[in-house]
Amino acid sequence: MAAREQVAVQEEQVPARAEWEPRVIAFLCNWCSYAGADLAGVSRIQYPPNIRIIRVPCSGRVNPLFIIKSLQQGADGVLVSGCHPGDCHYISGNYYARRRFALLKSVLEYVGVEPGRVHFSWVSAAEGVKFSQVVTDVVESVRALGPARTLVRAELRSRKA
Amino acid sequence: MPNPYLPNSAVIQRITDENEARDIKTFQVAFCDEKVGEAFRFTCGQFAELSLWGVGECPIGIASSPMDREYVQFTVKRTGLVTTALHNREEGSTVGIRGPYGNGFPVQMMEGSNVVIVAGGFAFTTLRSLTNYILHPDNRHRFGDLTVIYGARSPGELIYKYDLEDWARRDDIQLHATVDAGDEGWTGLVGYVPTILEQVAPSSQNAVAVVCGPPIMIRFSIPVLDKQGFPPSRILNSLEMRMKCGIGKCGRCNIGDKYVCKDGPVFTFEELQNLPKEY
Amino acid sequence: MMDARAIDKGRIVGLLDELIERCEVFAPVMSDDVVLFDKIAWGSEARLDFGNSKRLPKEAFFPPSEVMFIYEGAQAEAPPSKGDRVLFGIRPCDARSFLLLDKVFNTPDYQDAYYVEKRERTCVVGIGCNRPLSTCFCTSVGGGPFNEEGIDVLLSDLGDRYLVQVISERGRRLLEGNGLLGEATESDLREGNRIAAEARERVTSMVETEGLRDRLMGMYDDPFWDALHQKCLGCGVCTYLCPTCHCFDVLDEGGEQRGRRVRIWDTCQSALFTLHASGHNPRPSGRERMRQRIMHKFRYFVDNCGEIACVGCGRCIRNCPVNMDLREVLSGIMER
Amino acid sequence: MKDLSQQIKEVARSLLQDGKVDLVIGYENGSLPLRASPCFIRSAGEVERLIWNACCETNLATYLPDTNDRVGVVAKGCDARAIVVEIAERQVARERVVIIGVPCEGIIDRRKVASRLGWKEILQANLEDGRILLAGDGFEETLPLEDSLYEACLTCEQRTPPVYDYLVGEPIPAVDVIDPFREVTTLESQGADQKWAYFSQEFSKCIRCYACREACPLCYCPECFIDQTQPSWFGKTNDLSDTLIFHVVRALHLAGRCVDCGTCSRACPMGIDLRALNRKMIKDVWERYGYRAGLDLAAIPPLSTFKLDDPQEFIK
Repeated sequence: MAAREQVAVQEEQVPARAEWEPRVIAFLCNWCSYAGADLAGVSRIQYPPNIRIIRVPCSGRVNPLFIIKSLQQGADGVLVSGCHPGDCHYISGNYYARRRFALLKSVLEYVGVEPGRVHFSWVSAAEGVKFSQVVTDVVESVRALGPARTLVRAELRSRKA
Repeated sequence: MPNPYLPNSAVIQRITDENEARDIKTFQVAFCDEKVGEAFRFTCGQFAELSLWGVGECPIGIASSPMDREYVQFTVKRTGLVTTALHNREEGSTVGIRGPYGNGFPVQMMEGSNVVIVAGGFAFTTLRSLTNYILHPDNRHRFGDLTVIYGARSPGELIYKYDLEDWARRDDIQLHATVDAGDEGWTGLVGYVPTILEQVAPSSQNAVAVVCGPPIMIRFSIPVLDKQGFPPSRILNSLEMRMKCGIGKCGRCNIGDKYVCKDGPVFTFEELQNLPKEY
Repeated sequence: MMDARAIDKGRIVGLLDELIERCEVFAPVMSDDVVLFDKIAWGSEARLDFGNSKRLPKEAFFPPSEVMFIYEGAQAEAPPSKGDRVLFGIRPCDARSFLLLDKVFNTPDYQDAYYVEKRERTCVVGIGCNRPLSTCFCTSVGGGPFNEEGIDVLLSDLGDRYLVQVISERGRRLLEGNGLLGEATESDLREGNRIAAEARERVTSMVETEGLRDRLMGMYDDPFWDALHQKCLGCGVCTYLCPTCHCFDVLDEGGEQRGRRVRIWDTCQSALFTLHASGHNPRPSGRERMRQRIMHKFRYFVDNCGEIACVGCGRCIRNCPVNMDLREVLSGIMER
Repeated sequence: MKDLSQQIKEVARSLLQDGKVDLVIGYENGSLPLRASPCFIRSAGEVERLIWNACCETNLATYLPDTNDRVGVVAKGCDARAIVVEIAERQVARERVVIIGVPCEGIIDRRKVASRLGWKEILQANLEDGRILLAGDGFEETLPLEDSLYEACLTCEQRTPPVYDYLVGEPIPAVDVIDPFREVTTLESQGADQKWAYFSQEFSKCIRCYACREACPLCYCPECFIDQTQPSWFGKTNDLSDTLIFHVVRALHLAGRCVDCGTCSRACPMGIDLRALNRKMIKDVWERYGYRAGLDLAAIPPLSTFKLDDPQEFIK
């Protein structure tokens, strides 16, 4: 249980700038967005291979620490996606999450994390096309920003340079 | 300058499950560098700092006898961060070890005496080291009678069953293994350690008692030993404290002016009576 | 015989620049409104016109966080040693604290490699306190505003110049052949003595420490501690800003294959400090933790090392958010 | 009108005499100039120690969750707000606390005063008719009180406690601030690099002593996320990213709680601008959810509830 909460990507080598490809951690809720990703897959809808999906029971399960830890350990961007308002499998998990994420995103941008690093979306199980569009948008916005610099731990940053 | 904080690499040779709950395991390790292993000389009751990279260090009493030169054993209960990670390790993996630390039991002072060992639960580890040390053919003649009273909650929670079986067959040790509550297969003693201690009533004549176990067991055992005539200076105890450095620098394991890591972990009850009750 | 020189104040920057060419120099610098000891690149960065720094010069030997070693696979490697260093502008109380820390980190049985190694390659240039602060009580705990203990070279502010007294062989070597220093005159020495004596008089804050240790011997269970800790927030500022506090925690950062082991300052005022993995805590409340801090400095350390672990710098008094005044605590103990 | 100190003493005396409380927590004179110190009074005979002045800075709400006594507590507007949050979040039982409210016109910022004096040591300070009379070795100086107050006091929304059992003195209206979040909006309007530069500089001063957390009346978690080891979320060295994240997450965890009493900034030995983060969260919570912490015992904390139509402009 505890080990599963570790969102560390530290063991992976960070490539040099020239061959850099954005790495985006995507927390997808089990009931909607993960199924949406699945639908995109079985429907053969293309989207960039830059996301690393972590399935969570609900967007409400995403502790803001997961997102911050991902950025600190070298993720270039983070996407959190859950059910549309009103569709939460647990009735209201995404409503609570919405408030939490609003403040998280705001405070991160306030200390200088670029707005394009952290993304949120509502994607239902039927929205395979939307899922691929969201991922494409997220990866492109992260690509435009270049490798993450701000919250990244010093030793990872120096390896990235 | 030698750096006392650098651990030495050792390989886990064997892992033994000690109890039914499977939260106590014995790790048998051997140093990767033979010279380090040769230099690692300890006395019963000392401890070492076990390290796992990326997790941290923790102090663990040495459970094997100093007479076993090929390996060192640590019996570890899964409790906190490092011990949990250690329990997840497999045979053949590497750990870091530095030590030995602490004063250990005053083995030389005990020579020529009868030895009474009173232990409860998981705290038996360094006393098992002491028992095996005394039983070693090179040493046995240097000690008088050896009485071991050891108890656990249930038969499944008795650790070192292989040793207990071995000792039960010998005639140079009186073993009284007991459980708080037996089960259908249990034919041995049933009763709390202090009760059994009272029944066994070991003589204090030329004897030293060594007591380790949960606080409640110690609390009720001391009056029994007192009644038998053991003076506080002839009752030994080994303490546990949160530790980091193991060498008296980091400042967290003190009880009064004594550092448990350096001045302990073994204290006589006479010493403990003069220390603050902060443990 | 004491070797005494003098240097014009205008030349002190030149002296520092000359030292910087030869070794790492740490001196008081002002960062926003905090005076701290930091490595300086230019002599002009040093500020000798302030009273005591807020951050501690002991950080040069025992930094708030320090890499103990970096590991990769089975290999563990401690950071390499560097060259000579000078700590410039240390107040005598802080210099004395180094001697107390030595008694912890440099014992015959175990030498703390990180501390001892840095200590051994560091020359301490102290500066006397012409105007001690109202919270200074160094004279009550065995020190003084011009105390030379722990100092290799002592500066005394004579107004337009410094009297430079070479105290140790290491200090002599540091200044050897330096052209900026002149010989001290008879009147410089007289003036230095006068200022030192006057400064000692200016330390008006007194704490009775005679018999303090014996008093504390019988006070472990005293109700005194019940009331004392009440207003303490347990914030630990008193320990983080104490020149003699030396407790630390050891942590790993990284994974199984690659990472580092670090040590960071820790405080006896935190509940976590003594919390066992089992959940048991021998010092469960502020009462025990406050008692530990006082007992450690004024009784246990005396028993183990023969000295009080306090140099009277007054930082804990000035920086306590609730104005817990150590002097009042100590006089409270003496009145019991 | 009787002076406030006198009134506090009288309330405290009657509370203790009538056995309504076991303990009164208030302020007494400190040992240093411009300092008052928290004091714990258990008998009516000791109430003369109690004082009130513009140096009574400590937020006494910090002590409430740790005691089981029935407590009478002297509370400024911000302190009372913190108590309200403690009660609303079930950390303190309402019936266990008697709030002795004190209308507050602002607390002296010792750093401000010291910097005005060029960091010369103050040996004596007296408060008199809105002025601070200061004296030290070879100097005497007078500063107007209004120029020497904490920044938090200058944007104070609640100088009179919103909830109290006794109020000493007369209620005073909130400060009329035209743009209470000016500092926050200024930072917000900067580029990511500039913001990062500001906060990096600020938090590089941190020595990781956690005094901010310990002093905060609303940091009452039994185990802070930064101390957790399984998993260990973030490092505890002076690594800038670890340090900054600690403070960001602390601000985030205080969103909807923080009453901007400024206790954290005062406890910080390094003088870090901790309020910059807290103010941002206060602004966001107000603008997005119309919530201000510590005004209403019955209000549901903003992160424990939601509205169907909460703004979600940031969600794709």
